[in-house]
Amino acid sequence: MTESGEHSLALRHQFDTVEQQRDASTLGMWVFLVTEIMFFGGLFTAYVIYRTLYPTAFEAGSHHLNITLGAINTVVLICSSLTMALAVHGAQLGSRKALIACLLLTILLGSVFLGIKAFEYADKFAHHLVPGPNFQFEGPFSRQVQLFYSIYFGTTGLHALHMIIGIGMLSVLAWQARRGRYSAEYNTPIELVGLYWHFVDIVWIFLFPLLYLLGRH
Amino acid sequence: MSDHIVPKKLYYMIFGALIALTLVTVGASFIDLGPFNNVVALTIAVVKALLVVLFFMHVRYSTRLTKLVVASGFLWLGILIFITLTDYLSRGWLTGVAQ
Amino acid sequence: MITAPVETREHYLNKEYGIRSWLLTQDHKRIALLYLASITLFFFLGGMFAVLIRLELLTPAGDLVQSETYNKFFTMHGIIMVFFFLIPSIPAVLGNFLIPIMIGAKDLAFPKLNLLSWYLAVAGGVFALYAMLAGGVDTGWTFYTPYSTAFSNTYVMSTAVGIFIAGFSSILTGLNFIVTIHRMRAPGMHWFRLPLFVWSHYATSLIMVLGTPVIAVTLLLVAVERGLRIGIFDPALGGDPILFQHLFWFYSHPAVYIMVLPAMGVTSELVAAFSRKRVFGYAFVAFASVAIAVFGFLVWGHHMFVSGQSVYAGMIFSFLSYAVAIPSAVKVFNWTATLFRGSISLQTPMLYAFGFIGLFTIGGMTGLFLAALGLDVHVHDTYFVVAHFHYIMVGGAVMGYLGGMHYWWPKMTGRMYPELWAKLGALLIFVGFNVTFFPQFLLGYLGMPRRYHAYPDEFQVLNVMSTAGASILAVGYLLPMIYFIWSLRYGRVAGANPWKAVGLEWQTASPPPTENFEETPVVTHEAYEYSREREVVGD
Amino acid sequence: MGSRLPLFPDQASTFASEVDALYLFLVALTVFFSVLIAGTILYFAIKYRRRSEDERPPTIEGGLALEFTWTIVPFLIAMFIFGWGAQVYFRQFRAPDDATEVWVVGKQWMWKVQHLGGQREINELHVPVGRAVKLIMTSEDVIHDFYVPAFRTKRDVLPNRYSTLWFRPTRTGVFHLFCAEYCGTKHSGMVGSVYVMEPADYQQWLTGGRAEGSLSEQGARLFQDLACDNCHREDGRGRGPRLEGVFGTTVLLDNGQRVTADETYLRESILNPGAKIVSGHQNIMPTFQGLVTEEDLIRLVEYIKSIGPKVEAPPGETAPAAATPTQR
Ligand code: HEA
Ligand code: HEA
Ligand code: HEC
Ligand code: CUA
Ligand SMILES: [Cu+2]
Repeated sequence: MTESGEHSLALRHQFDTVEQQRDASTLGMWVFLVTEIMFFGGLFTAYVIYRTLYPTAFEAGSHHLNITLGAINTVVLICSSLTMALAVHGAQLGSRKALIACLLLTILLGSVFLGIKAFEYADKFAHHLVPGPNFQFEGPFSRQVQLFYSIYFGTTGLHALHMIIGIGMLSVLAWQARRGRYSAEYNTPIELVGLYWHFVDIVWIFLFPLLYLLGRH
Repeated sequence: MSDHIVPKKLYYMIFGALIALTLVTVGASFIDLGPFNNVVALTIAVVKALLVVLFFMHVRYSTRLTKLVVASGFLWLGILIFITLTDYLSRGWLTGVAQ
Repeated sequence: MITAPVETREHYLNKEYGIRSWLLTQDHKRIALLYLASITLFFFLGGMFAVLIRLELLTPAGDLVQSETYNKFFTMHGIIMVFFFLIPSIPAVLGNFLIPIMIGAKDLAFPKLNLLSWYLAVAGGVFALYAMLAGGVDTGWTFYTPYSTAFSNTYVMSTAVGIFIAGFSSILTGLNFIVTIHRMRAPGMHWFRLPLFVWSHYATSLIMVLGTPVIAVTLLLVAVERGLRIGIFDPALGGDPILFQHLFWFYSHPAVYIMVLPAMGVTSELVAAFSRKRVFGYAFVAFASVAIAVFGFLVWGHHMFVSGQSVYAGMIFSFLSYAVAIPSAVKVFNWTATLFRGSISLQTPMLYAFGFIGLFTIGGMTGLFLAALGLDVHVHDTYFVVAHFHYIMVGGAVMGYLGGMHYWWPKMTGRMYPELWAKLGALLIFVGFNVTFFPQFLLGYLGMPRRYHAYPDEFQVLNVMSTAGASILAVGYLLPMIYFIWSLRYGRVAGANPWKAVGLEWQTASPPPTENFEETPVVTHEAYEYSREREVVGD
Repeated sequence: MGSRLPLFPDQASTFASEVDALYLFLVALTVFFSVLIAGTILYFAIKYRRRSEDERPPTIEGGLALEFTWTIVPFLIAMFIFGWGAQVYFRQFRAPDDATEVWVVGKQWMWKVQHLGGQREINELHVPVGRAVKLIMTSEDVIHDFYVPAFRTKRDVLPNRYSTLWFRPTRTGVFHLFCAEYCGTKHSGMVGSVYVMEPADYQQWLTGGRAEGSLSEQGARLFQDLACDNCHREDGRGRGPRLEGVFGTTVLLDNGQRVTADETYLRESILNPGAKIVSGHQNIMPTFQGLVTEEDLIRLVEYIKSIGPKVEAPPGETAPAAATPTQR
C-alpha cells in the first residue's frame, strides 16, 4: 500500500497504462490481505485447538469478558466499515467533502473502538487476568484459563495494532485528500486502505463470537 | 477493477443487515441451544464476513482472479486448522497407546 | 565491482555510479545484485559454521569446542543457510533479475517494495548477526518449545525477531512476483508461453505468501512466551508443545519447496538451452510446479511421526507425502526426456543441471525412506535426515543456483567466466559433495543421532570421510567466487546471446539497459522454440 | 558394536528385520531409479552431443502416454511403500498386552528408569531377552527422545504427558541408548546402554536392588504421607471417591462424559483434579501440582493401579480394541 500514489496520477515507469497500474495495486493489496489471513490464522488455529482440548476452561475464561462492551465495539466497527465504504464511494464520485468527512468519521469510530478496548484491557489488568506471573484465577483450571487469556490478548492485541496502523493510514489519506490529491479518476489508495480497513473489521467479526459468545448461556 | 460504483442505498442495506445480525448473535448466545449455540454464532459470523467481503470490499463486482485470491486465503486457513485438528481429534484412537 | 564493457553503450550498471545509486535503486537488476552480495556473505558465513561442525566431528570426543558452542554452531549454520541464504538465493537474485525480462516487462510491479524487501532481508540478517556476536543461539533451527521458550538461555529473541523480519522480506518478494506475473506480461506472452523458470517462481511465490505469515506469527508467539512468560506452548503454562511443531512445520515443510522449486526452474532452462530443445512435456512440468506448491502444504506432519502426534494423523501425512513426490518424479523424467535427440553441449551450466538432477533424485528418493512411517521411526533425527536434506538443498538447490549463476552471468555482467576453471569447480563440488554427505546416510542408518557433539567411536571412520569431503567442497565453492570476480575485469565480452539460446532475456543486450528492452517486445512464439531459433534470436 | 567400520546396525529386536527389509527394498529402488536416470542422461549426452555450433535438433512434443506412465507407475510404487511403512508403524505403536512395564523419566540430561519392583537405574536399562517390554515415559523439562538403534525404534518423551514405547529384544548384549531429540547443552551426553539379558540373569539382576520396596509399596506410603487417604478411603466414606478398582475402568464425569482411567487420567486427576470431575463429587480435591515430583507421581499411579481390579490386561484395554484397522 505504501507503493501506490506517490505521484498521484503519474503513471510509474514500469507500467504501460493507468489501468494496469491500478489492477496491479489492487491485486497486490488482495494478496497482502491473504497473508494477513494466514498471519491471524496461526492464532486462530491455537484457539481452535485449545478450545477443543479445554472447552470448560475456555467457557470459564470467556465468562469474564464483558459482552456488552464487546457488542458495542462490534457495532462501532461495523459503523466504521460503513463510513469507510462511503468514503470510497465519495472518492469515486469525486466529492472531496464527502470523502474527507467519511474518512474523519472512520478515524473517529476507530478511535472509539480502541478506547473501549483499552478500557476492557484495564479491567482485565485490575482483575489479574493478564497472563504472566501475576495471573490469578479462582477456579480449577487456572492454567488453561490463562491460555484462553493468552489467546485473547494475542488476537485482540494484534487486531488493535492493525487498527492503529489503519488509523495512521487514514489520517494520511485525509490530509492528502484535503490537499486535493484524489479525484474521481485517481483514488486507488483510498480504495486499498478501504480494503484493509474492512479486513480488520472481518477479523473482529470472528473474534467477537469466538471470544465473547461461545459457551455463554 | 471496480469501476463499478455501488449505490449508496446498497451500502445502507448491508449495514442494516450487519447490525441486525450482530443483535441476533448476541441474543442467541443467551438462549441455551445446546451444541447449536456454536453453530449459530459461527454461521452468523460467516454470513457477516461474506457481506463485508462481497459488498463493502466489492468482490461481488471484481474479476475472477480476485475471487480466487480471496477464496484461497480462506481455504488455506481451513487447511491449517482442519489438518491440525485431525491430529488432536484422533489421538488415543489407537488403544494400548497412552497418547 | 562494476566495470564498464569496452563499448560505451548505456546499461543498468553504468547508468549511474556511486553508493547512493545502488542503495536507493529501484531497478530490479540492481536490487538482484544487492541480494547477490548479501546472500553470498551469508553463504560463506554459514559455510564457516559448517567447517567448524565438520572439524568438531573429526574425532568422537567433543574436543574442539564445548558442547554449548557446538550447539550454537549447528543452530547458526542451519538458520543462516535456510533463512538468510537458500530461501532468498535463487528467487531474490536470479528471479529478481530475470522475471521481468523473461516476461518482457520493464520492472517488477512494485519496485519500491522490492527494495524494501532487500532492506528487510538485511535488517533481519543484522538481528541474527547481532545474536551471533552477542553469544549465539542454541535451539536448533527448528526452535522446538519448551526448550526455546523456557530453557535455553541464549539469544533466542533477537534471532526470532531477525527471522520474523526476513520473513516479511520473503512475503513481499512473493507478493511482488505474483502481481508481476499476473499483470506485467508483454503482449502475446500468455501463460503457456512463459518460461518454466517463471512458472516455478510463481509456484514459489504462492508458498511464500501463504506460508510465511504462519512462521512469522509462530515466532512472535515464541518471543512472547519467552519474554513475558505468557503461556502458549509451554506445558508448564498449560500449553501444548506439539502445537508449536504443527505451526512451525506448516511453514517449514512448504519452505523446503521454496528452496527447491526455483532450482527446478533453473534446471528446466538449462536443460532446454544446452540441448536446444523445448522442455519435454512443458505443460506437465509447469503444472507440476503448482501441484508441488499446493500439495506441499498438506504434508507437514511427516516431521512429527514420533512426536506424539496421533498415529492416524501420521498415516494421512505419510500418504500425502507420497502424493507430493509424484510431481517431482514427473519433472525428473521430463528433463531426462528433453535430452532425447537434442543437441547437447556439456558446458558448465549443463554440468550443474546434470548434478542437480542426479543429486535431487537421490535426495528425493531418500525422502521416500523418511516418509515411510515405520522406517522413519528408526531414522528420524539421525544423520540419515541430515544427509537427505543436504542432498536436496546442497546437491540440488545450491547446484541449481550455481548453474543458473553461470548461465546468466554473461547476461548480468556482460562477461564470460573462464570455462575450464568453471568445469574444474563443478567437478570438485560434485565429488566433494558426495564424499561429504554419502557417508552420512550410512551413519544415520547405523543410528548416529543428529545434533551430537560427541559420538561413539565406531562412527569415526565415516565421519572422517565426511569431514574430508567437506574440505574438498570448500575449495570447490571458493573457486567460482574467485573466477567470477576475476571475470568482471578479464572475462571475455559476452555479447547479447553467448549460448545462442532463445528466451526474451537473450534478445536484449548484455548487460541489459535499465528499461530492459529498447521497446516492449511482442511475443509470438512458445517458449523454447529452438527449431525456429534463427528468426527469434538476434545477436 | 566393535567393528571399526560398521555399515549396518545390530539387529536386536523383532522390529529390526521388518524395518531393515523395508530399508533394503528402498535402497534397491533408489539404486534402480538413480542408475536409470543417470544412465539415460549420460547415454543421451554422448549420443546426442552437439556436433556443430549451429545444430538445430527437431522439436519433439511431449507424449501423453509417456506422461501418464511416469505419473502412474511412481504413484503405484509410492502407494506400495506407504502401505508397507504404515504396517510396520502400527506394529511399533501397539504394545502387546503381556508387556512388562518399565517407567522412564527423562530430564536434562539423563534417563531415570524405574522398574515395577522398585529397582532404579540411571542411563541404563536392563531387560530380559524375548519378553515384550513397554516403557511409559515422561519428561521433567523439555522434549527428549528415547532411541535404541539396535531395536529400530524411538519415541519422543514429552513433559506433562505419558508416551509409550515398546519392543521385544531378540538378542542378548549391550546396545546404545541415545536421546534423539535435541534438548540442550548436553544432548549428546544423554546417552546410555540397554542390557538385554537371559531371563535367568535378569531375574538375578532384579533381586539386586529393591531396598525401598516395589513402586506400588512406595506409592502406598506416599498415599499416606500426602494424606490422600483422608479423602480416598477404602470404605468409601471419605470425601473423595473410592480409588480401589478404579484403574482401567470407565469413569463417568459430572458433565456426562466418560473417560478411561488410564495412567494419563490418574496423573491428570492428581495434578489438575478440577479438569475432570467424577460424577457425584465436588471439586474439592486440592491440586498437587508442584508438590509431587514426576517420580512420586509414578509411585502414586502404580499404587492406584495395584489396588485396581486384578485383571491381566494392562491399561487401555478397557476401550474397545476392535476399532483399529491393522491388527495382527
Ligand atoms: C529443499 C529441500 C527439501 C525437499 C525438496 C524435500 C523433499 C522431500 N522430503 Fe525432506 N526434508 C528437508 C528438505 C527437503 N525435503 C529438510 C531440511 C528436512 C529436515 C528438517 C529438520 O528436521 O531439520 C527434511 C526432512 C524430511 C522428513 C522428516 C524426517 C524426520 O525428521 O524424521 C521427511 C519425511 O517424510 C521428508 C520427506 C521428503 C519427501 C517425501 C520429499 C519429496 O518432495 C521428494 C520428491 C522427489 C523424488 C521422489 C525424487 C524424484 C523421483 C524419481 C526419480 C522417480 C521415482 C519416484 C518414485 C518411485 C515415487 N523430508
Ligand atoms: C541451505 C542449506 C544448507 C547448506 C548449503 C549446508 C551446507 C553444509 N552443511 Fe548443513 N545444515 C543445514 C542446511 C545447510 N547446510 C541445516 C538446515 C542443518 C540443520 C541444523 C539443525 O540441526 O538445526 C544443517 C546441519 C548440518 C550438519 C549436522 C549438524 C548436527 O546435526 O550436529 C552438518 C554436519 O556435517 C552439516 C554440514 C554441512 C556442510 C559440510 C555443508 C557444506 O555444503 C558447506 C560448504 C561451504 C563451505 C565450506 C563454505 C566455504 C567457506 C570457506 C572456505 C570459508 C572457510 C573459512 C573458515 C573456516 C574460517 N550441516
Ligand atoms: C480434600 C480431599 C482430597 C484429597 C486430600 C485428595 N483427593 Fe483425590 N479426589 C477428591 C475428590 C472429591 C475427588 C472427586 C472429584 C474429582 O474428580 O476431582 C477426587 C478424585 C481423585 C481421583 C480420580 C478418581 C476417580 O474415581 O476417577 C484420583 C486418582 C485421586 N483423587 C487421587 C488422589 C491422590 C493420589 C491424592 C493424594 C496425593 C488425593 N487424591 C488427595 C478429594 C481428595
Ligand atoms: Cu535429551 Cu536430547
Ligand atoms: Cu518436510
